[in-house]
Amino acid sequence: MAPDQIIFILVAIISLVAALFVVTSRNLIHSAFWLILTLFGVAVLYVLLQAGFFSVVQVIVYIGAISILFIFAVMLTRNVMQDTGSQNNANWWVGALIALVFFGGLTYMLLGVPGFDAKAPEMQAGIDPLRQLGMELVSPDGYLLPFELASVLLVAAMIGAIYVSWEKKR
Amino acid sequence: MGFLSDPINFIAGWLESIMLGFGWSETIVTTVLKFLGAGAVGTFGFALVIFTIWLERKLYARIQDRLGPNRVGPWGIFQTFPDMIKIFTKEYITPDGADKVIYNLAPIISVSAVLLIWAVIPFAPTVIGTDVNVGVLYVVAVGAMGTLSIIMAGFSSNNKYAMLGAFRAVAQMVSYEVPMVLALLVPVLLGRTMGINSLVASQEVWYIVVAPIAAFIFFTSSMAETGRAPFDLLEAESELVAGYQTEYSGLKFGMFYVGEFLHAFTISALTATLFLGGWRGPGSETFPILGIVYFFIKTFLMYFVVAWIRISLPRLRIDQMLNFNWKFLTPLALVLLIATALLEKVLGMVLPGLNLVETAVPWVRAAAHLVVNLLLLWGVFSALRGYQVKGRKIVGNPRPVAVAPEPPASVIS
Amino acid sequence: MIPLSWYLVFAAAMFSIGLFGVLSRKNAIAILMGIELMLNAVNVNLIAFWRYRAVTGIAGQAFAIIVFAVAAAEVAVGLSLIISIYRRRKTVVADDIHMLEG
Amino acid sequence: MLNDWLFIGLFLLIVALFPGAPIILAGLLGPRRPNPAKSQVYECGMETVGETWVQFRIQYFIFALTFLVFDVELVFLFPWAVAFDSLDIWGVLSGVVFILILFIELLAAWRKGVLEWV
Repeated sequence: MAPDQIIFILVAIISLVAALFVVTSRNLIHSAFWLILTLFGVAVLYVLLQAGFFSVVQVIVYIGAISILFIFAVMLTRNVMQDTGSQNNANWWVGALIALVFFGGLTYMLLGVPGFDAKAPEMQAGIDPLRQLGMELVSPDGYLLPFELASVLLVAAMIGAIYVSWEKKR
Repeated sequence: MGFLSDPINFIAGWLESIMLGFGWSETIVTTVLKFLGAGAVGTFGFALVIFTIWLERKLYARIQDRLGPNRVGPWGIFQTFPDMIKIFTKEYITPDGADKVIYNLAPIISVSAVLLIWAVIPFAPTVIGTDVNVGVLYVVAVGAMGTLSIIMAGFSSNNKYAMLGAFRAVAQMVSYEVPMVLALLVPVLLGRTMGINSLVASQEVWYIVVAPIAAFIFFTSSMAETGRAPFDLLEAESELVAGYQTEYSGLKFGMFYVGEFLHAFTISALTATLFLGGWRGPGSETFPILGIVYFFIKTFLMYFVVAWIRISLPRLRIDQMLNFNWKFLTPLALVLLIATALLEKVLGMVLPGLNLVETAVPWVRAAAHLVVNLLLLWGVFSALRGYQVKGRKIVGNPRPVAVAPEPPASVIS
Repeated sequence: MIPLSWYLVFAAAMFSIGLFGVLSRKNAIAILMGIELMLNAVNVNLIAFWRYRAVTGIAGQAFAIIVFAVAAAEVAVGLSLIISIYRRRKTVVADDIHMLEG
Repeated sequence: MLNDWLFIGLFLLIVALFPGAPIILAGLLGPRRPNPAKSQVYECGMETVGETWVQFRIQYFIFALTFLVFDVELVFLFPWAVAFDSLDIWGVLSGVVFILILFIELLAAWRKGVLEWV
């Protein structure tokens, strides 16, 4: 096996196991830390996909911001911490069944996709995906509208979130 | 000759030829070499701390008109070693109810999050760990891991003070990351690249001349990220016990300390690289060893400034600190970014038409940027003048102090 | 060289785990974590398809960026809602939150 | 490209080892005499009062939230800055509009009084 395949398998196993802990751990803070490990594994996969930009963005956005927000939220809703019982609801096995069936079905369907086992084409020298991305994101024929809309969406989300959670003490 | 001008690559080439002589495959040789390189950079960064701790203590003492460490070795230069031995033989005390794994991981991550930055810092044009094409964002990402280590330490200690300290620390680090990223965008915009080595190569004129405000914002906000005075209110000894490190003892505490010193040195290196031209200097392209010398001169200059600020300024209050960030640095950085982008585009359209001499172009560009920066600064200061504190506002009168009653006459006689 | 199928299967597995989390967790914050896992699985797919199928194009990357933005917005609003509900009702258990019932 | 990241991967190992090894070593060298009083949680010498999970201010959460939104948007300005040379004036202007949206965001938070430490 080629070295990159070994790295992939290791990283994939670690992230999947961590992901399993995310959904089964009894302590929610531990869930959040496992989530960080999973997200880090995904960042490594991005590196293997030669998308270095997305790898660092994954670390900055997910590990640096989103997971911290999760940890803060868990700590703010504090009586959760004393809740040491099972964090899964009574019919969790239905969920497990659905997830398994979903995974099986998805894999079965994927097997039929043409080019399932495709090898990656060589990156052409001289084309910098990053520069291309920057150009396309602000060109009107490219992704200008989604890009600006995403930013407006974030503004709306932030204002909404602050409005919902912020109560100034008087 | 090859050895004198570029010893590190010379040794690397020599090792490579030896290993290829063993009949090893190309991949293994590359990996081993990279491993050795990584080890060298790591060792170097770690060894540096030993020196900077002494340097900072000495500086601290001299500025306060004391002697500082002066017994162990000449000028007390070996003082750190006895300290190290002492901290090595201390007992670890793990508090009850601590979350063991996370508790022990936190100091490790705290140091590694700083050491990782050294992977992308160029010492000389050819002496660099790795020049990833997203180097600047990599630095930001590694900083995010530092925040994580603090929250891990605070959570796992099972202590109110540690927890409160961690919350404060995270609020501060997270807030100051916004102007830091904004300020980093300016050199990226000027250099059209995110690779740190390419950024250094693009500095025909040092970016501190082209974008002094960005340099100031970056320097200030990364100082806040290190969490040292005047931004040390996240571990203010007199107020919060010791912040998130309260429950740490022995070398685990020492590692937080090491991380802090290393971070201070690292931000000086980053400022020197991004804004002071890094290894640039006369003759550094032909003789990379000169580049290393220039790099360290600039870095230690910045480090002196960091230490000087730490020694001289009193601690900020948390509201002052957050106001300074959100109401001054962030809007300023946003305006600066807009101004730089527009000016850069205008210059890009105007400059080719002027038929200037090849060498003059970067200087004209720098001058234009400098003028805009100064104008911006003037505008900011005239806007701020309205908020100047003019005399002290009297909030309340001091309450009468309890006066000792007159002693009875019998005692006197 | 890693074949495309590995990434797809990995993403499918991660998506299923996230789905399991969403279906089985009691706590609303944990449900959001499950959603994060699912979004990440989608992103892995997008980048993998970009790398293996359309490396000269940009669509995969642009979509991934939108997913990042949407994930951030979702977490921001979702967690704020949960915290706001917690402050009024003192609960974060999704089953106990039924304010919209008639 | 992958070679660049190989270095960082190896560096990650080394960097975990460097602080990790001395910590383990010091654990072996140092004494270990725990007693119940010693391993109590430090609370300025008092007995621990109540739970560790005291109620925290919502403000910390709000700062993290503001940071998250800013961070996501700023990160996507970096490709724009890298591609600056190949942009026409409209490309630059749309980037500027993006930054202005960020500015509006900041002003909105300011107006709402979120940035005030109370």
